[in-house]
Amino acid sequence: MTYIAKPKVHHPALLKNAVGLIRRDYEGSITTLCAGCGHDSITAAIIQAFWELSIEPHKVAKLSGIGCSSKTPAYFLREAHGFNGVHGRMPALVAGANAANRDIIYIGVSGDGDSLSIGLGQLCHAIRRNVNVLYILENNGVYGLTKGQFSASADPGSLNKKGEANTMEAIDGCLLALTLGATFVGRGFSGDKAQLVPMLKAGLAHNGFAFIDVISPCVTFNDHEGSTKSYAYTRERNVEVVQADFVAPAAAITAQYDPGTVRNVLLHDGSWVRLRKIEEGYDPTDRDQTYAYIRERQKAGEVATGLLYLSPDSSDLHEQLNTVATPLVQLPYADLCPGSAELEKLQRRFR
Amino acid sequence: MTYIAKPKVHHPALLKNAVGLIRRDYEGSITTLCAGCGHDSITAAIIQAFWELSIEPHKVAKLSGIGCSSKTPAYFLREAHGFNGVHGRMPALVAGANAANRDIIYIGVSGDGDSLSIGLGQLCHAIRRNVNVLYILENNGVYGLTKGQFSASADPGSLNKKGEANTMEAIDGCLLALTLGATFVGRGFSGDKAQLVPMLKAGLAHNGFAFIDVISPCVTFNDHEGSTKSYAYTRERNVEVVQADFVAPAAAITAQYDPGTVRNVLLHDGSWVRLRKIEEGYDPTDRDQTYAYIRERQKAGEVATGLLYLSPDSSDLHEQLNTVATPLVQLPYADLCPGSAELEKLQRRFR
Amino acid sequence: MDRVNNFAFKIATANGTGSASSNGLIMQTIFRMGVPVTGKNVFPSNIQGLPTWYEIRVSRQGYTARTPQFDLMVAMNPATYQKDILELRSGGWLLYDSTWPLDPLLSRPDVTYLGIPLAEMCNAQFAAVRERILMKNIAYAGALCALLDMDTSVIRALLTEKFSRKPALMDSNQKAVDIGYDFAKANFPCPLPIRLEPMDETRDSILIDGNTAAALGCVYAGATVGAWYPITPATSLMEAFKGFCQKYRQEPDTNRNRYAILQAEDELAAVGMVIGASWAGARAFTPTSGPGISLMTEFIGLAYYAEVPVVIFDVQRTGPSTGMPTRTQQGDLMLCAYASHGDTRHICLYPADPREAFECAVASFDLAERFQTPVFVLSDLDIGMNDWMVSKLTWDDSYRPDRGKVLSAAELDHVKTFHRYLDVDGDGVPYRTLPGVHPNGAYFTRGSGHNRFGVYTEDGDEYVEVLDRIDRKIQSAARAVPAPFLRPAPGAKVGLVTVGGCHAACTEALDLLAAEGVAIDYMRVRGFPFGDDIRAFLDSHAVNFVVEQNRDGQLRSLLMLETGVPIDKLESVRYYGGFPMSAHHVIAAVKARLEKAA
Amino acid sequence: MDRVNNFAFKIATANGTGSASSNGLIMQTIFRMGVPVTGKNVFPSNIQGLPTWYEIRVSRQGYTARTPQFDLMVAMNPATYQKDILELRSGGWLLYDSTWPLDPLLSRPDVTYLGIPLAEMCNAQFAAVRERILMKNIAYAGALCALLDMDTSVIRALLTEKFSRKPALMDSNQKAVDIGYDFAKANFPCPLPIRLEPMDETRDSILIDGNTAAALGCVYAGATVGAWYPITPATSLMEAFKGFCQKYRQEPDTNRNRYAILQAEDELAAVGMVIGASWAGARAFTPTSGPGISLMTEFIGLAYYAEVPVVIFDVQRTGPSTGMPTRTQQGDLMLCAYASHGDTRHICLYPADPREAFECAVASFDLAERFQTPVFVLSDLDIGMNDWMVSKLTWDDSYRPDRGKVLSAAELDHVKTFHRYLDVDGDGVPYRTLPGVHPNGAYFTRGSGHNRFGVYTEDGDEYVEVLDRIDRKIQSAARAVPAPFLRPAPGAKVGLVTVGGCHAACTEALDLLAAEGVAIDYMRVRGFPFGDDIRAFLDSHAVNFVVEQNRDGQLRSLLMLETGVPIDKLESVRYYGGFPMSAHHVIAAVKARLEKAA
Ligand SMILES: Cc1ncc(C[n+]2csc(CCOP(=O)(O)OP(=O)(O)O)c2C)c(N)n1
Ligand SMILES: Cc1ncc(C[n+]2csc(CCOP(=O)(O)OP(=O)(O)O)c2C)c(N)n1
Ligand code: SF4
Ligand code: SF4
Ligand SMILES: [Mg+2]
Ligand SMILES: [Mg+2]
Repeated sequence: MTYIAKPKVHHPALLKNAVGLIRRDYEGSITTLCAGCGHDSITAAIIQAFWELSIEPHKVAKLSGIGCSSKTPAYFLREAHGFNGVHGRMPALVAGANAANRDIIYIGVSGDGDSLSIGLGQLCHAIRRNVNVLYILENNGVYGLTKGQFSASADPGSLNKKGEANTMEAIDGCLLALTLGATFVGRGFSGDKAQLVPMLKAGLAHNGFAFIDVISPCVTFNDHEGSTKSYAYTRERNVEVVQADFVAPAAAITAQYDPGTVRNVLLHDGSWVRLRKIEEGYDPTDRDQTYAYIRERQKAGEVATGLLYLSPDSSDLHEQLNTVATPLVQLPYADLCPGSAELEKLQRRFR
Repeated sequence: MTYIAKPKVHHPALLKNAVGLIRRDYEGSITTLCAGCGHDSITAAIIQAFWELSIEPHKVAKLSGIGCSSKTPAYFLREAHGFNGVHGRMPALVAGANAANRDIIYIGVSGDGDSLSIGLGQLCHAIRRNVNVLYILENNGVYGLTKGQFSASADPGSLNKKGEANTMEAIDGCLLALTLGATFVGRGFSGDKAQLVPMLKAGLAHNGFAFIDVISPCVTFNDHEGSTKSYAYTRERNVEVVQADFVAPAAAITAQYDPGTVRNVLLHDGSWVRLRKIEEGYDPTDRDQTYAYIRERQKAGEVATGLLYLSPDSSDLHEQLNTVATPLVQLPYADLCPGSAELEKLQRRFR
Repeated sequence: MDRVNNFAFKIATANGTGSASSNGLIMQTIFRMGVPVTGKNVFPSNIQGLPTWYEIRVSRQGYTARTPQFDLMVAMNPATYQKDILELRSGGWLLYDSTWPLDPLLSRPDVTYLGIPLAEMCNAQFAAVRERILMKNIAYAGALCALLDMDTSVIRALLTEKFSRKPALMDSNQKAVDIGYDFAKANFPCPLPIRLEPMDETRDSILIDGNTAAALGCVYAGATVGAWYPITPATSLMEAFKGFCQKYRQEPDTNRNRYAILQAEDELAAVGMVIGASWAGARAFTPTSGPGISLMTEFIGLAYYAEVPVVIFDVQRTGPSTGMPTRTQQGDLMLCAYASHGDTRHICLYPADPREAFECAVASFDLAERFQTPVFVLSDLDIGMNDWMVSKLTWDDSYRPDRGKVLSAAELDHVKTFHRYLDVDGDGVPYRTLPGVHPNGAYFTRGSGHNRFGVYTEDGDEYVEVLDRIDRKIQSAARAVPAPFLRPAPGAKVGLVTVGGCHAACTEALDLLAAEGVAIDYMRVRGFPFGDDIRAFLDSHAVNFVVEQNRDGQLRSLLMLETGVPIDKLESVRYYGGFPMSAHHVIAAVKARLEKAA
Repeated sequence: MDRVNNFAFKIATANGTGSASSNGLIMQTIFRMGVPVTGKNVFPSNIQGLPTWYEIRVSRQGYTARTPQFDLMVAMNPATYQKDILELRSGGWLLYDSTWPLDPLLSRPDVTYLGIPLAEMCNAQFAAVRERILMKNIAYAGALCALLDMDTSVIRALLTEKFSRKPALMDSNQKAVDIGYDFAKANFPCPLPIRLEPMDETRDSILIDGNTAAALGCVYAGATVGAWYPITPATSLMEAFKGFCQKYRQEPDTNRNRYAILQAEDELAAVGMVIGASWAGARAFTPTSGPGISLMTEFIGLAYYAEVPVVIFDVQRTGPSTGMPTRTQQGDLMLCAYASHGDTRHICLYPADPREAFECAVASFDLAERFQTPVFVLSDLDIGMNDWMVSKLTWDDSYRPDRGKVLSAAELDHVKTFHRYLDVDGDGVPYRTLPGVHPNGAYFTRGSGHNRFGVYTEDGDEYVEVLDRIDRKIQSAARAVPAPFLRPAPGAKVGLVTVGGCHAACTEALDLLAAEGVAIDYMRVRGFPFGDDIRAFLDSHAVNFVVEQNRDGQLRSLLMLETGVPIDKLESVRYYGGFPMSAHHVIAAVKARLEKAA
């Protein structure tokens, strides 16, 4: 908390981070989204997170699908490569890019239509592969860009602008991710930057697929009375379960909290995530407890937020594939081609 | 149990059911699958279930995707329309067919590759829509028809024929279905017909999407030592949690079991499912308990089988769409076309 | 040149400021004055804040094509002043909000500036922020009443109809109209030379967009199942279908639906649902655009080979890939004709305006069921989403759906063994049965190799027999699709061929060329596969201009492949920048070529 | 006619009985005797129990095309006796298992029956059930040694190599060979007139299938990322790639992989992974077949428009839809050339045999990166999965991958603002940058409208400028793809054009026709877009036969569209029953047409 609040104190806009960049250096082109769109707040949080982590923008690749949410990578990290692919297929693009160059920091931005409708299969399989990417699902319960149809995350009974009720079960991205064995599962709210920024940082540091579902109200099509993804509804119903602080590799951990309520998880890059459990007895490293807890809250009409689950041991795509440490794109051709002599030799097999 | 055992006593092959058909009448063309393939046993159970329910074959439509498993609809109910679609897309075909004609009994047969890889998105959304179909996932952990690659249901650590271990998390169809709000979730084993047949019957009677994951060993590519989908492994590890008996609408329920362990669930067609809880305190109508229980068993290296979850109230696609009782295909054209006078009238809107 | 009832103006605003209702009001007023009018909405691929334009063409001759030059610009969006001013013809007028001074750099000596303090006046009159924004739009409509001599009684009547139940809104709208009207009257020489005069040219016409018309066609054809995944510019088709169904497809007593709309998770599922529903016997359809067609490609091949009826509306937009989703194009002609791997060929219909969209919609279901195959209706964003003036839609109550060769239970009683893919009648079209009807009707539908009996096969000859029959079947559809529209010109030596929405630009261009003494025979193809009449037309001219809206000359490609006419007879005329084609595109190309020849 | 080293025989068994190893043994034995030989595996789309055949053609002239008539049938599968017997030429021999009596109805007076009690003898010799089944296959191989005069020392040598580490297996196999051999020697007049004589025609050749060769090409080209979804007949390509990588792509000390193979959840994901990997700078590819191409259609359009290199192997099978997955065809020529909605056009390579599959694989990566676009390598089941005799693969160690215009960090130091889609060199090919390399290299890749600077646009002119450049770029690739293979015939008036695997049938047919005094110029296209040389060839003949394996004459369509050659110059010759084409298909069609002409 304090950690991320600090900058605010001394004129954040001008403050330089470890690589000598100010926050402005992490911005992109100006948004074309509706004024008040939740997605823009998430963009701001992303900018904040990268700046605080002092990551060189060009070491990052930002990918997305299609939708209002998927447009946002254009609005941050202007010095990073961006890829706005086709609808619902960003997970495949990230998996391929990551396979080719494991040294890049990948961030994927998607929407609930992009991820849970047309892209559901790809999302699920990217989770299974544990591709090393921070995956942000900007969740507003509707297809914003096509003018407000219900998405698969719309809750049963939730009303659209015309007053029609959604009849189908909602897909809860967090429950789904846990069921598929995700190694990092969080939920945020575009309106709560203080909670979101450290979660994003932990997700960037996580070695594997970091899934964060961010409730991000669509002011134009789903912010009305009767919507369960509106600002009002979310403010009222969201319960912060786990408060995550991110502690960079260097920094020491000063256990200034009652140990019973704190848990520090070491990430493979040497950084720490300090999970402060608001809820007594909640263990954010227990997949099944987490699942059960989210369901309980759901049944109580509440939305559990925070870094809900973090697997202490996560082996990403490359560990599973046992690929070399050097990014494949950097291997010299000489290491890849067996040469003519070997070709002559191996053909004995075909005689 | 007794209920399905009975026929065996008096020469089942010749026995006529209520519509005067013998078991042979429910068969199809002869199988082209490998001798010993689990899928063939499931086909036999399906034949048994339809025969016992005295369903007229031509009132049934059988659909499938592509794969060895998806070939099986050709091997039962020769008098029913069959549709062997494209790979992984059977759920869409069923949804459309069901929307058009709700009076037909739909059975969909798929494989783990067909359902959990290429077809995962469609399966998930069919569950959300609660399309009224008995959906059988013939699960062997591999792509049989393409010669044994790991499917998404292969367990981590499970070995293929070459001895290579699978590294990715397995997708458990039952956990997935529960997470998506499925109204009927069962798991069977092709080797246990006695358990499977009543479950199939309950699934056919269920008003909505009845999902049954059936472990069905691939003798050619995944029945070896080190496989977790082999006959040996499954026989040894499967734990029957809930024994379901199906009681036809007419039949009376004679509570011959200690009430504490029995639960009768009324289905919308007036038939009953008698759930005999082998496990004390297990409530097959509690979604979250079921989920937690399956996970527990999993962690204990066991496979929970039986009719694991049954939602007492399930409203299918048509109830959600509020469609007329008459199948849409039977509506007379006169009821569909507003006619010329109305056309003239409504065009005032466009002036 | 007399500008009365013959001019074009453009309204530049920003997305999401509610200018749509004001523009609609203007359109309807002109229409109700009996003057032919067309409107084209040029909007961005976002929801709020980006520039958007509405182009209105008033044409006493009834021309509907887009004109790239404007007589009057209502420049409400400072962000695009510069660009907008350049689109004015010399001698034109620019109406702007003079609440803020206009940048002198933007002034054009040959343009008359009409400044109206719209914001200022509206802020004075209206309290609520949103209301102030909305009423600014109504106010410029009021100003146009004065400047163009629009009938104020008509506009008042329209407001009364619209707000009959909301008197408060009625008042503020009327007030806004008056503000604009009075200011213009007081400060400018009204009316301008470009003005309106009542006519009687719209009595038998309507203002409608193609998606709405197509949706009506689906309702009248008796379609009961619609499956879709939202995509611009096809979305409004399904929304319109839903609207009509809510009105006409409720079961009286129960209020239950005589239709089912399935919002699928993607286009693969949408077309799969249509195939499933059609297979079960319903008339089913899906509206989509280019990206959706690409995703449907595999399923389309299944429907072709397993012979299942499918109706797909491709409301084309600018490709490739995501392209420009809010711009128009005819880029899917080749894809739809041959979609999917292996040997496939599909029936296509090409409406030229909303009225034909209605007719093609109805025809598509008859063709799909008669030939048991996918049928594409290729419309585009311009036809589908813009307001066209077309003659009223009519309906023949004696129409009965052509369900094709479907065996009834009674017929199946007499069939011993039913053979799904047998060419019983020698016309290449086999008989089908529906599930649930009769035990004798059972068969197995599959996309894998099958023989004429419907049995799985890996035998080459059996496979070829079925595939060849399907080919004959599709070819025979050439006689069943709508014949080309022909407009011969006495003494013409050259021909001009086009497809779909280019019709408006082509016919206008041909009139103008004719006036200059250039006679050209005209043909617009309306269906695929092509019939002999199309080949005959091409053969009968040394040169045929082929006018279309795509880069690669896809219509020309189809003509070459299907008629065998050599390329040197086909002179390609293409425009594919995303706007609807204009007459000048055609005229310029034709003249250039004819001069070259001369 | 002399049958020495010039005959064909066929082995009929059932799927899953392990005849593959026996057939391979026979193939290799003949090959090592220096005699040209080809094998074609005809297998069903299931795993066990259905009929399967292996056709072996021995041709001293080195012809590799399929022959539909056989001199000898090894009829091991009673289920297909009837069908098999009919495929024997008059005067042919039928070898069958006489353990069970042969149905007299099946006897043909013009065929000699050779009964061998294989099951009986094997049951006597071997205990285990599975062993008995397997050894029966080896036993008929032994019998063929005697009947065809196969060199027993060669077969023994082969067994020794194969079972060097399993002496027990070595013995039983040798025993089985002897059983068959001795029985044949004792009971039949060995050798038969169809027999082998050692030659020296295979010294510089190998027996290899196209998928293995293509996989080798990927390894040698330096591909590091392969993404795929299993599908017959493409599966073995990725399996072979994996095999080679395990041998050649291990980091010495760590034993970690210098490659990544991603088994995707479907083909949409597979091609998406390839696009992502190529975008990041790796050489990436995906092998698939027709259904996969259909599913990749949308993504292919993205790669075309966003200009990302992609290599796709389409090992074609019989379509449409699922079709006959274990039969061959050339049904995707049109789809691959123009895949996706909107205006698109793609580079295609057409190997004719495994050797060219190897060469095309290497070339495809160079072309994809040089032109920053998808490249298709169109092989088919016959080339991909059958054992072809081709001259040894060779490699030039001076080869360096052509990565195309990729800016290095050093170069980017001097670039102030990088413009992704600017035609700097006037050749239509822009410069690329890779992520992670340099801050100056950043740009935004998108499938939506963009201008030459890589900035999002909805401006028609900016959009057109980029789309036209891409068109020029792809057209320029016509000079970079492999030139057509030409074989002029002195005094020829007509031409014959073909593509891919039809080469074997066409060249054999042309030899035979030449022998009859019919001279025909030959051209085989090897790459798309077509260059001027192709148009020139077609122009230079009054008639060009176009030989291909699909129903709709897709190669002919491509020739018409791309060269503008009129249809009446193109005489279509098609065979598409699922088997590889034979010389007689070509000869029959050519003669028919020439007689008609005469
Ligand atoms: C293949 C395809 N189908 C449909 C579309 C149209 N489309 C664009 S964005 C979108 C949905 C976006 O919803 P979501 O992902 O929730 O993003 P949001 O706009 O709500 O942020 C759709 C259906 C498309 N671009 N591509
Ligand atoms: C689009 C497409 N891709 C790939 C294939 C090849 N294919 C056929 S079946 C199959 C997998 C079948 O696996 P599963 O569903 O588990 O069925 P099983 O054979 O194991 O019963 C695949 C990949 C195909 N038919 N279509
Ligand atoms: S439509 Fe909704 S999601 Fe899209 S930009 Fe506007 S507010 Fe955001
Ligand atoms: S391969 Fe496996 S799944 Fe397929 S039929 Fe044989 S045993 Fe069954
Ligand atoms: Mg959304
Ligand atoms: Mg399987």
